[in-house]
Amino acid sequence: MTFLSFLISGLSLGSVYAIIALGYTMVYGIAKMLNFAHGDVIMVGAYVCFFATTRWDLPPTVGVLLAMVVCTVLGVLIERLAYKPLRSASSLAVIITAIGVSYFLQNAAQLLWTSNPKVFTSVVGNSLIKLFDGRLTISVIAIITITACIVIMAALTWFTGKTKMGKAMRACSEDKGAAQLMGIDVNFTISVTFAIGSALAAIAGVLLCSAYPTLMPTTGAMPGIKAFTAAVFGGIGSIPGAMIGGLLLGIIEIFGKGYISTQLSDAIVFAVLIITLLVKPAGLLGKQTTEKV
Amino acid sequence: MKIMGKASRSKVITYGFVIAAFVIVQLLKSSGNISSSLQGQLVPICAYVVMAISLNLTVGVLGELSLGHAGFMSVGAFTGVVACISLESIIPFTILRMTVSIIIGAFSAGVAGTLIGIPVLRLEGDYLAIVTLAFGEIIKNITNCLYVGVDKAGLHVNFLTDATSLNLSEGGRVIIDGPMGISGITKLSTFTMGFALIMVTLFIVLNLIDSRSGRAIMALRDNRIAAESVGIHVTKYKLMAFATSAALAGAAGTLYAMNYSTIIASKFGFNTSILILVFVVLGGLGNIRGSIIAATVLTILPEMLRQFNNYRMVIYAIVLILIMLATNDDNLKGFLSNLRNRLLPSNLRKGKKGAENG
Amino acid sequence: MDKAKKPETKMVPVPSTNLVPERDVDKLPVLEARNLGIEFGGLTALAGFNMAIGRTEIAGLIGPNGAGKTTVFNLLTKVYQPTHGTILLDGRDTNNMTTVQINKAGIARTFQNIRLFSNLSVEDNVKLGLHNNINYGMWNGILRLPAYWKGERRAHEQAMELLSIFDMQDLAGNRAGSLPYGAQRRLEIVRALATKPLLLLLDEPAAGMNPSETAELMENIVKIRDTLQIAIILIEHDMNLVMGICEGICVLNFGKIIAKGTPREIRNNPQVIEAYLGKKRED
Amino acid sequence: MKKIFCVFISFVLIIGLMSGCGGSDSASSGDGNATGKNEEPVAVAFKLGGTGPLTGGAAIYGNAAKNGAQIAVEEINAQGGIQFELKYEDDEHDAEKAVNAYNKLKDWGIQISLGSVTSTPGVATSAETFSDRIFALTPSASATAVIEGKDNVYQMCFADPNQGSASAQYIVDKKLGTKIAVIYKNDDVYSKGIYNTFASKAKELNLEIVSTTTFTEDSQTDFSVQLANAKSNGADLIFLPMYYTPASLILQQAKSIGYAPKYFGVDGMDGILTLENFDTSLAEGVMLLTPFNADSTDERTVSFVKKYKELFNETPNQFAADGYDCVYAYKEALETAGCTPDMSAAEICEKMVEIFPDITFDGLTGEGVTWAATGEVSKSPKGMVIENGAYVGMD
Amino acid sequence: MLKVNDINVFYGAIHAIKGVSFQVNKGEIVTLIGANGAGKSTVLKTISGLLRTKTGGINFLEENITSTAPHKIVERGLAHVPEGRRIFLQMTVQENLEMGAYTCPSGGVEAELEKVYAQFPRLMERRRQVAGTLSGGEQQMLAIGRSLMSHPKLLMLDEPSMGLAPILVEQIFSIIQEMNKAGTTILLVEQNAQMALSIADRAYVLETGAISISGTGKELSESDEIRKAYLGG
Repeated sequence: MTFLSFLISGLSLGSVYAIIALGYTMVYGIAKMLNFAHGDVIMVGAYVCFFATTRWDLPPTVGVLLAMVVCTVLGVLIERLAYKPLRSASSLAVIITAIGVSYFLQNAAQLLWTSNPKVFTSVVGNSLIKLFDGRLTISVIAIITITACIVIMAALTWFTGKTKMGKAMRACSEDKGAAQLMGIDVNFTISVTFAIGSALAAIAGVLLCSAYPTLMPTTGAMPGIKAFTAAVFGGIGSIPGAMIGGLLLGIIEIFGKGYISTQLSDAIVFAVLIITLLVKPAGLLGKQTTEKV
Repeated sequence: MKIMGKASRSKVITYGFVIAAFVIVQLLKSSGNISSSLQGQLVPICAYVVMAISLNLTVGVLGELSLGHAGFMSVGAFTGVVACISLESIIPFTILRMTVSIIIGAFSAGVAGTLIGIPVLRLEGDYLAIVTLAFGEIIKNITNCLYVGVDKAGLHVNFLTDATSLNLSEGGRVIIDGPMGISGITKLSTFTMGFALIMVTLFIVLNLIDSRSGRAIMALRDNRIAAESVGIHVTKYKLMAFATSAALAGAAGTLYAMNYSTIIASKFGFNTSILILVFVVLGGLGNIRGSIIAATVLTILPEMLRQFNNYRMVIYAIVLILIMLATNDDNLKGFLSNLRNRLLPSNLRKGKKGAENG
Repeated sequence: MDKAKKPETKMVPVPSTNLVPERDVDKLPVLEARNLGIEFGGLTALAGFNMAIGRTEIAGLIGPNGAGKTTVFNLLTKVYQPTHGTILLDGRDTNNMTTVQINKAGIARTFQNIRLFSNLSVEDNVKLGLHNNINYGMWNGILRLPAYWKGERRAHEQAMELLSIFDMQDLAGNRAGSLPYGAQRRLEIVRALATKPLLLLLDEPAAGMNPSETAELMENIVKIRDTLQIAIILIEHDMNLVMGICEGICVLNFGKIIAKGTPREIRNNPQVIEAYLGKKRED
Repeated sequence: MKKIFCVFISFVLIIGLMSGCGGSDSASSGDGNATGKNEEPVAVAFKLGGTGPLTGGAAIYGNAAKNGAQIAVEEINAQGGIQFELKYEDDEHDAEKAVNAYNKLKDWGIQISLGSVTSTPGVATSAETFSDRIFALTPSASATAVIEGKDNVYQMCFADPNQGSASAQYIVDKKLGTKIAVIYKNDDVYSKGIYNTFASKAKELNLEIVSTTTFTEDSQTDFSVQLANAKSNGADLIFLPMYYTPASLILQQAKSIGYAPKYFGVDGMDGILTLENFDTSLAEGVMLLTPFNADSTDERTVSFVKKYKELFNETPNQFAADGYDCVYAYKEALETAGCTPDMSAAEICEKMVEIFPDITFDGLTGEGVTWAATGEVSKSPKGMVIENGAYVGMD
Repeated sequence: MLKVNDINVFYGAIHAIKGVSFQVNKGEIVTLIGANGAGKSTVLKTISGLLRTKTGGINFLEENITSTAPHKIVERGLAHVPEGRRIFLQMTVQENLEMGAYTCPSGGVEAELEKVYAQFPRLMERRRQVAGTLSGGEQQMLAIGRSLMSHPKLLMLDEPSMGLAPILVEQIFSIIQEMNKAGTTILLVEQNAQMALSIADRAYVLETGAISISGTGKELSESDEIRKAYLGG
């Protein structure tokens, strides 16, 4: 029974990582950049939803939608102002800029909303489901989180596989030059990718804070890094990879804590990542590209 | 002969620059014209300068991105301090003890770098970056579970338990107390020592770059496939650069740790690694003198911005973004160089260009 | 099975064609490729490639774009490990060797798209070619021990001598990436020569050069062969160059050899003309 | 030659920066004395300085202590008599930054110090105040290493070991639980410090600890494993030596797995009721040892809480109360010792070292507070239990 | 239809294209031939907006497109089949074709697909296959098919015969001729000089970044100079 409850916690935590990782992976796939500020967009999303639902008493759905709108605008703005001018710059310059954006968001959030933690009201309630005579308890949030992850993953797969815009994204991530020759506006496509990734970040923020309801300006930082690890773990650039990477990371983290040591859980997570990369240098589902000679 | 001359002249300038800075600060100090605030920062500045130079060896010279450099600093800090405390009775002479401790710190960080480098350096680009990040976090996590004590019987090391299970005999001392790190360190680091360490670091790094091994390292950065085609062993030279860089970071770690009465593992996390990476990138990849200046200025800058209080970090972030945009955006770059052409007399401009290699 | 067989050290000089120039016929071929082939994910990029190169031969490898010429070079230098066949270098089986080992064993190459160490100086590029010929270690370098000074002085002298082949001594201090295109190509050759090879592989050495530069290059290639007594294989589209200096030519198309022979034979081979110029339509 | 010229330029720049730095110091010190040496004879107020995390993840604690101290200073200055000039510098909960901040305060001319708010920076700055002979009374840096071996560093809060052993004692005395689970933060000096003494005291008292689990800064979101471990080992009380932010998550997650043990917290738990939007029913029945109770009805507390709410729009927590008390303790000590603002920091320090072990102080966080010469405070922790969203004394 | 006027293109410091001017009239097949590295592909890339010229201008259908964004140029009816095909290897054949019709309203895509499939039955057979698994010839067909999806007024082909078996080259060239007869103007870059000249109305020879010879296809194919330039004396 402990095993099952660990598994469910792992899946629930992993689902949150997966949704964040999807944002990382989509942006990496098309812009080939590590968007370190992604975790902080999550935090902004959670704050917007928090204010909408508790201060302005809007219904939860409206709160989530508002968070998505704000994050989308924020994501596109960040891309336009900070990343677009660096499209041809070295990846290192882009990373530093992304870190600068991350610092900016965290500190601006602190100025705006203070560093006092706020308790997030779950948008889906806190009810529990009891199974096996109460020996196994599952929270509705966990179920919703896992479901949301699967739905988002399915929706993204449909979007990239079936829609014109989605296909254009794939085309851009494969070959920007050729995509331009097809008449695809690469800059616009990248903006759309950032918009989607940021909207996902808003959802991730809401779900993260519903399951773990403390909200601070630094809330997004660590889940961001973990999710980034998850994206690399699954093969950065691959949508199913991000999903699998996120889920596995969540499960490994929980099982590592539960069966090995709570003190070493972080080390275990990162060690598994390293070993995986040594065996599969491009992550679980990543495609390895070799330089043409 | 021409090129030798060029390289060595640039080196002399770098050394001279550091020495001059040292002398001036010493003069200011002795005449009492230096604020406590700046004086308190002298040793950390030295440590960060060494860190920046050493990371520049990995990022700028070898061309591999490392996001976990603070991990090596941590290894050096903890082993160095443990060494220094354990050797207290054996080597009473503090400068010698510090030197030995720094060497021990550097050595163990170098060993850590080698152990990590062997499997990891096969990876490339962003994957290598994430693995170094992961190693940095692992080092942090492990140090948080490490207990070390010393008594007459020697060092006691314990993992995952607590300080009491070290079973120290009477008069023994707990040195590393898990997450509480080391406290009660006697401050031994001085600015002079920091200066000496910078000079040694410069000597090692500049001479390494300008030698057969250094050329091979830079060849790997410029074109790995071509380097292999002329018979350069990739792993060997990558490892050489990485381990040297780790060892220097370890030395910086010891110097840094011995300047504070307490040191904890969490200090050497992702944020510190990033801080140092920012020094290197803003100072210019492969530009040693740039690293020195960037590390110094960017360590002092946040202190100078103190009067802006809560806005300080927001300003810092914006400045960082603007600098990256200014130095990398083609339009802006063109605009700036136009501006410079108009504003500065030409002889000055040429001088500036020439100094970029250091 | 293959691994059980010891590399055959004593080779009877049996060139698979009569391409090897007369002066080299009674010597062991410097390189022999037997039934070489490679597949990439099911796609056959090269198959049944046989070739023998004489000690001091200049051979040409030609064929249309995408025919597999560069793949041959990549196999010979072990950038890719061949799926089939053996490569004998100086009679030694090169099975399981790495690119670095191959270079030390005596093959040096240039690249189709120039691969210089573009941020380093011209002299340093050549010194990197000399890397395995100057032997002092890291500590000698850091501590500036006598071995360093001796090694560097020798390296400098040798580098200058090598640069003098193309009369490039004056450029020694320049950044390699700042050189004009033609000079970059020449520098790549010098760097390859610095590794003291038995066999030099040149991948489109004249690409991007103007006719007079090309003519000069032709002379120099022959000069290199004559003075250093090494073998050279070159891939080239400039037929003047290929026909002008190669003693044997091998024509590839679709990963297979379609013709071998002397320049004269090749020039009049209808298959080659077709592969190269394409059939005239409605003829 | 041109290169040298350029280097010269950058060099001038650096020197400019350095002197600029020094310059801005003296500018910001304004009416004070730039180097910390007392040259001006007429100074009207004691320069009281402290460092604390005013930004970053731990900013709530730093700001609370600063705000509390500020209220005290305003009150005291309004009364006439002894005057204070208060300056807080940000240390971002980092030892290096704390030393920088402290040095900045030295440039400003600090005479008496409020140390640092949190423990890790506290250890670093207390070593500096010790060697500089500046007296320090820290509101809340509770690690033993802060005062260890330093005659001029005092604490306003309980030392960690005291909290740990007092908690164990309290649990045994009041028979609150028989099977104890502990969850602590493994990369935090405060949390680990309390745990250590709690564990050894529990052993001494034969209190059975059935589950010990940890978390870190990087993994403080999910506690399902820690709670499952406690639950499956049949723990009926969970000891939570940590700050209230992670504790609130633990309460919430325990509920979501249908686990309802008793909870026992330490002073860091104080503040949980002030968390914005916190469902206080979750904290119902949570016990904690805290010296301060914002819901207390005594006059001073009521007035302090009222002022704090007016000024900062928040309910003060224990850090604020500690900051407030520190200033009043200083007032009392300075008055008793007859110190004047024109005395040098070292002179004040010697007087304080002399007088502090002898004074008895009544503050928000305790009546009849005294100090040992080691710097350790002695005040009786109040056992509190949360009932209907408010603290109720357990005694 | 297309007018290229004295363009100069640089790669960093390398002067790749030196004052090239030419024009393509409606309904023509014009070919640009020359050795490897002569700058043929660079010219095409500059026309389609992937590279920028330092001086000079490019007019297409009487409009200046010198600094128009590449995707806008495609919308105006100028398609470019890049060198090395550049198909999207991880997408299916059909998806590749759909990308070709990116600028068209989605209603007409089906009809266009039908047309292309009719022209290249092989692609029809393999339409669900991932493009990376196609053979070289099929990939080239796909690349051409893809460019036809947008119904271009002018089609620029960069070395369509590269790496193809003679029989396939033959096929590709007849397709090019058919397309031309159907009304598409064609600018063809080729190394396979003989083949290109045989179908071209007019031709330009590019040597180290500059045009050295120009004339009708017939004139040039009979010229000895071309033979010399390619196979040597």
